[in-house]
Amino acid sequence: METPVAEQAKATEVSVEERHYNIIGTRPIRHDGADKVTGKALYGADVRLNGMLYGKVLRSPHAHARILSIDVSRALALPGVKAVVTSADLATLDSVVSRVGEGAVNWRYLSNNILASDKVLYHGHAVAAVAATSLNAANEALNLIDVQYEPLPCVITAVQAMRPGAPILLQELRTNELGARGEIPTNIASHDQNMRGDLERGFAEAAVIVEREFTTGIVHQGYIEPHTATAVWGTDDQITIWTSTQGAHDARRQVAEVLQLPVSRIKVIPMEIGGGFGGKTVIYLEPVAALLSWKSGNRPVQVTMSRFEVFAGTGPTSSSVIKVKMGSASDGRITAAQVTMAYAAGAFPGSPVGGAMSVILNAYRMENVQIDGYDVVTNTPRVAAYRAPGGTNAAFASESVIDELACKLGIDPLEMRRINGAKEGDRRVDGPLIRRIGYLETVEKARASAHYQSPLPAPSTPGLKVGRGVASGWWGNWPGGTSSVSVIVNNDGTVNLIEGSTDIGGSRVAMAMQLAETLGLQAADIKPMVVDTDSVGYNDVTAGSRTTYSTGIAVHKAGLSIIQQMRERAAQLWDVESASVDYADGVISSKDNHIGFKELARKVGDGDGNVVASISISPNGDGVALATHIVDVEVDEETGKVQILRYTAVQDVGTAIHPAYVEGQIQGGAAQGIGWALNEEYVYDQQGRLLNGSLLDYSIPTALDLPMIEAVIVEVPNPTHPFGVRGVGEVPIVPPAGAVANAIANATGVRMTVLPMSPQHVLEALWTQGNERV
Amino acid sequence: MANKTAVQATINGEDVEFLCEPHQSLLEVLRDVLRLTGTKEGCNNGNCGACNVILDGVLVNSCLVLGVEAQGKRITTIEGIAPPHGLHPLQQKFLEHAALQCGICTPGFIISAKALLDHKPHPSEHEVRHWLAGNLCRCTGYDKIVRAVLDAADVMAVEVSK
Amino acid sequence: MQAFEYIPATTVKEAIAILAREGEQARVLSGGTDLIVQLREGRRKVRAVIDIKQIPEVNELSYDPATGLQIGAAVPCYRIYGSPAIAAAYPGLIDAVSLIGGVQIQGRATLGGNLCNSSPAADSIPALIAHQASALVMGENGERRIPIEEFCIAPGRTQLQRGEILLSIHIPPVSPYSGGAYLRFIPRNEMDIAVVGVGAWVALDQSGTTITAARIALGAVAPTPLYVPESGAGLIGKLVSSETVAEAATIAQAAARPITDMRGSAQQRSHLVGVLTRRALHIALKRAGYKSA
Amino acid sequence: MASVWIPSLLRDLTGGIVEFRVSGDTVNDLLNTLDERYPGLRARLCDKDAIRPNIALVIDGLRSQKGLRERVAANSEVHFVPAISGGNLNNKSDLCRMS
Repeated sequence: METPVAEQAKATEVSVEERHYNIIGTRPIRHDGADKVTGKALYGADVRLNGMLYGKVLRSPHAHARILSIDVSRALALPGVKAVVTSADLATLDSVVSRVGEGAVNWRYLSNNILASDKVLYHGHAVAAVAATSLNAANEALNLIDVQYEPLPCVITAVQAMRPGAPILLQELRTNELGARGEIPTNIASHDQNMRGDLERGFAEAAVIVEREFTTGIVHQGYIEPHTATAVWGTDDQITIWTSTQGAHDARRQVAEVLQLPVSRIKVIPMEIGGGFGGKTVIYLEPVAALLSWKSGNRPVQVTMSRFEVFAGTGPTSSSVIKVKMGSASDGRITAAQVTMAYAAGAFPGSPVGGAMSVILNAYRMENVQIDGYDVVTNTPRVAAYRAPGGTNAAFASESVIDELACKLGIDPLEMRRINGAKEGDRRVDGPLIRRIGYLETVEKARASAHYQSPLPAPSTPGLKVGRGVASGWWGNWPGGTSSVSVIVNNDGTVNLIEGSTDIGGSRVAMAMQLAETLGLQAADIKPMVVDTDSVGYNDVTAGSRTTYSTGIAVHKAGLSIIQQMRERAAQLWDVESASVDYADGVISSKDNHIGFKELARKVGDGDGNVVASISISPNGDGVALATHIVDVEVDEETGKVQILRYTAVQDVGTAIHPAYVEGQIQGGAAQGIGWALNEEYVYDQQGRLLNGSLLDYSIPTALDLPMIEAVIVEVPNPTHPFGVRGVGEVPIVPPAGAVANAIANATGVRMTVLPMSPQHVLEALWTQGNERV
Repeated sequence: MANKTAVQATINGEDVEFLCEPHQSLLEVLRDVLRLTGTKEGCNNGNCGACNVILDGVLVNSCLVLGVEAQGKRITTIEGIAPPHGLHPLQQKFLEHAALQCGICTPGFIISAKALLDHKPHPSEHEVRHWLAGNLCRCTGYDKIVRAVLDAADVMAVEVSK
Repeated sequence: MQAFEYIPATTVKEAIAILAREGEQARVLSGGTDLIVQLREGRRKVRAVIDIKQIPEVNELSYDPATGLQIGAAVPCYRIYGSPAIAAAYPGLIDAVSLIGGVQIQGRATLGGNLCNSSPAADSIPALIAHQASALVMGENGERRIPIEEFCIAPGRTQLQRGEILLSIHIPPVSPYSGGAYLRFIPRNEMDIAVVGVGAWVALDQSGTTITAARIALGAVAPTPLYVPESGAGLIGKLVSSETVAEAATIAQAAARPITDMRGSAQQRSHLVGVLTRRALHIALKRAGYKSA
Repeated sequence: MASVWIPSLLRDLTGGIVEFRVSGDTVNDLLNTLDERYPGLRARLCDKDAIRPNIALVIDGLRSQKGLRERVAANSEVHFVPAISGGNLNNKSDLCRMS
């Protein structure tokens, strides 16, 4: 495509307003559903192969230590043990950074995260792995591996890591400021900045200024399925890996880099995946299982993490410290904003501070703004993506400050957001012009909602305090990457849709519906399937809210190709020009003839070949998603406990393909955000050991902790998608923490500046701020 | 290595006999010995409910039961609740309400919900939430799960009254 | 999990013989909700696990208004709250047994196990202490009865001697104008370990206005569940009022020796002891028949 | 001519100038032209022949995937903004050094 961008964009933009659909917007039962409710669906850990060995990983008991020696001889001598691997079995990789998925990966660091080389950098860092004939033998063997460590002082938070004289994790690390390299060893991996306008003038214009510092803890995605990988290193040196991943092709590429093999040597078979939320875009076990298979004489090896290993050994998301100073004129117009944010990346650089820098103020029109972001390494697990990475922390800070400004000015908090809310043609704080978004629509819909219009409920018990809060969230989805699909018309008139995008929450049905809509068929006529890396073109990870958007575009294009071929087949059948053949709602017609899709499908294939289409695309997309949430809370000021009484989440989803699964994304994101807001946090001791690595003590919300979550769908179609789709998965986790904080402030007069707003933290805030309540 | 014990149990209505080591949990036995992998492992210490099964009419975490304790017991797993050629009303309602996203917690939820409805056919929303509090779902926020269970209870009540 | 021998005992005598022989190397299995996790995580090492669920005596659950409640050591929680008569007589005990773990934990977990596991934060123990419960223990030399407040001696350690087994827990009959309550504080609404737990039990005179007896016990604020006799004693003979209740709460707070850990800070726990003692007493008083003005 | 916005951390190279009108058919052309006037600017944004992985290229509000090869229109606006993940910094080779 050699057309200029602007025209190209225009060419792909279709008018989707006021379109009426046959399939889109309905709620068919998902194709993979029956297997999932009957226990037949096979997830990663359900793989059972003949002669399969069990692998287990030895992990560091220290937060920071030099590895002096590793002696595996006693482990290898244990009956049943077939192989042991350490980082000595991995090639030393060059320190090269590549774009992987939505982020970037330094291959050496990825390799060192999979098996530590000279140092362990966090409690739980993988050091060695064994394969044995039973799980018990594998576990016993771990106890027989003798690792000598020299413990080193550790840093757990970004603030600790940035202090002068702090222990340095990576001796070679220098601060990078957009390509300029610092000179001294540091834990600050990078500094970036967005700046526009004149801060001084902006603050001078302000009638009210609020300045606060927020801190947030480390939280984990908390998917219910632990990481698992099963591998066979064949005697032909072809490697097959069964795993639960958000992107089979990405996993293949990462394994290939770590093992220094061509991708063609590796086949990744994606199993059903039990949640990911970004956390299963990174590999941990796959190369380990493959090496164990090789060293054990080509036996299949399955390695599955325990829940503790999931918490201690896989990427959660960043803790952070965020300073926000914001000024507003008396009419509510925000005149200036200054933000400084440091995100802890864990053991290796790569926190989502870049995402945070875009989230924190992009929903608002701001002329005078400066945002400084720091990526800081700490002795905690290397972070992985978590649903709108960096967004929840950032919005907690900015939405709290905007709420406080509104409070001080006596302006309704939704009105405050209406006054400042961004719309098409405004500029994002980081520069680019904003295209069609539905932010103000979410604010208006929230304001008109039954929830917002209703009075606060009375406390359930006298003495408890109730309050209402709102917050908004911006998330710049990743409507890009590459998606490839193949479509095959069967001669019974059904259509196979072959995808490579992981279906993590119902995307098979969303793809099938887009193809059915394109072809004028029913969703049940389409057979969607997610296949292995050898069987479909490259697909980027199911992440960044991209799949229904990007893979949807590929599906639509493949559908158009099928339509064209069906017209040609009909033209041959009727001996007319294909240009004179129409296709509408699954019926192919010319002036004198018409035939249904299924009937025509039955006639093709007799000596003419099948009707098939394969499409691969890398769209330059857009699809910013915005949401506004409302929450009512009840606060027990004697215990600090916060109960969620009512929750409404309004979101611009572009076009809802399958509204039930769109609602599900909104509800699930809100629930995760509420968990983050109220109780979730890694707790470390002084030595940097993770104390609460279990689902008992890392408290994710239960059914009893949440009310029904009302999902209100706003549809402002995205012009860059044929059906107007915007990514929906991530933005719903952005507003909840801010909304809950604002509700607590409304109930108690106390401003929470720490996440989680656990009973302990709320009590402490009530004690310390008790006198300054508003 | 400890000796294996022969255990006889009735699983999903079928008499089975299996060999297991004393330290193997019922969850391990179901998944690795009997290859009934519909019962899932989420935490292996009783905090997530993904491995829930019904043992002699009582809802339990199969990770907190030893395989050898199954001797003489009746066990119902997710593989055993649907009628031939069909789905249990809970399974049907989970599909209709889109009460699953990734689906890993779904077998545990359906088993817990079945135990609830066996015990209390007309639960309130609060009772459903209380009963399901030991089952963690990270995808749905529970909204559609609770609705599916309440709807299934209604449907089952109608079926019973017919 | 570590390898061990599984022994399904069928008589008390058999179980005692194994316990006497194996000492610390054997552990009794009833519900298994603590033991199996500890074995799996290597926090407890044993050679033998003695399943007592086949032993008839430890499965008995009987309630007689004249003699009280007897709970066999292997009776799971759900059977206790599943009995309408027991639920009506001992609502304070029901508070505790219906919030241990979730429903599926209650299908297996037993009060006997909760007691023998001797966790400082065990939910049932403060409730049992408040109800003046005792443990019936049998060894090679016969039976003995231990007040629950003396049963636990350290985290994970009890009064049980080598060769002794817990047979049952006994709670005295319900006296008129009495009531009990157990409250715990947790960050979520279910599935957490108590940050603080408070068991309270009170008896009133016939007028329902003056306290004649009271017992307060605390969880998660000392190495073992903590009976605070002085807190209850201070209430005796007093007219029910917010002030008297607050005084008892203050005394309980003074007795607590909380630590800071991942589940809460010492300061928070100390504060919560006051709040929960007051609230638990109010519920117990209401159940005892006190009608607030 | 397309308009190129200079990230704030590079404005020391351009004497504080934020926005340039530059002619060229591709992002590569634009950066080469700018680099002639402000040597070193291109190297701050690119690793040899690719935009650094931690930088998102946004043209007219759309995130570009082609990077330097992306074509620009006469009235296009070109921005370099922080990407979602800060990526990984490092180390010995200047070519790979980045954040």
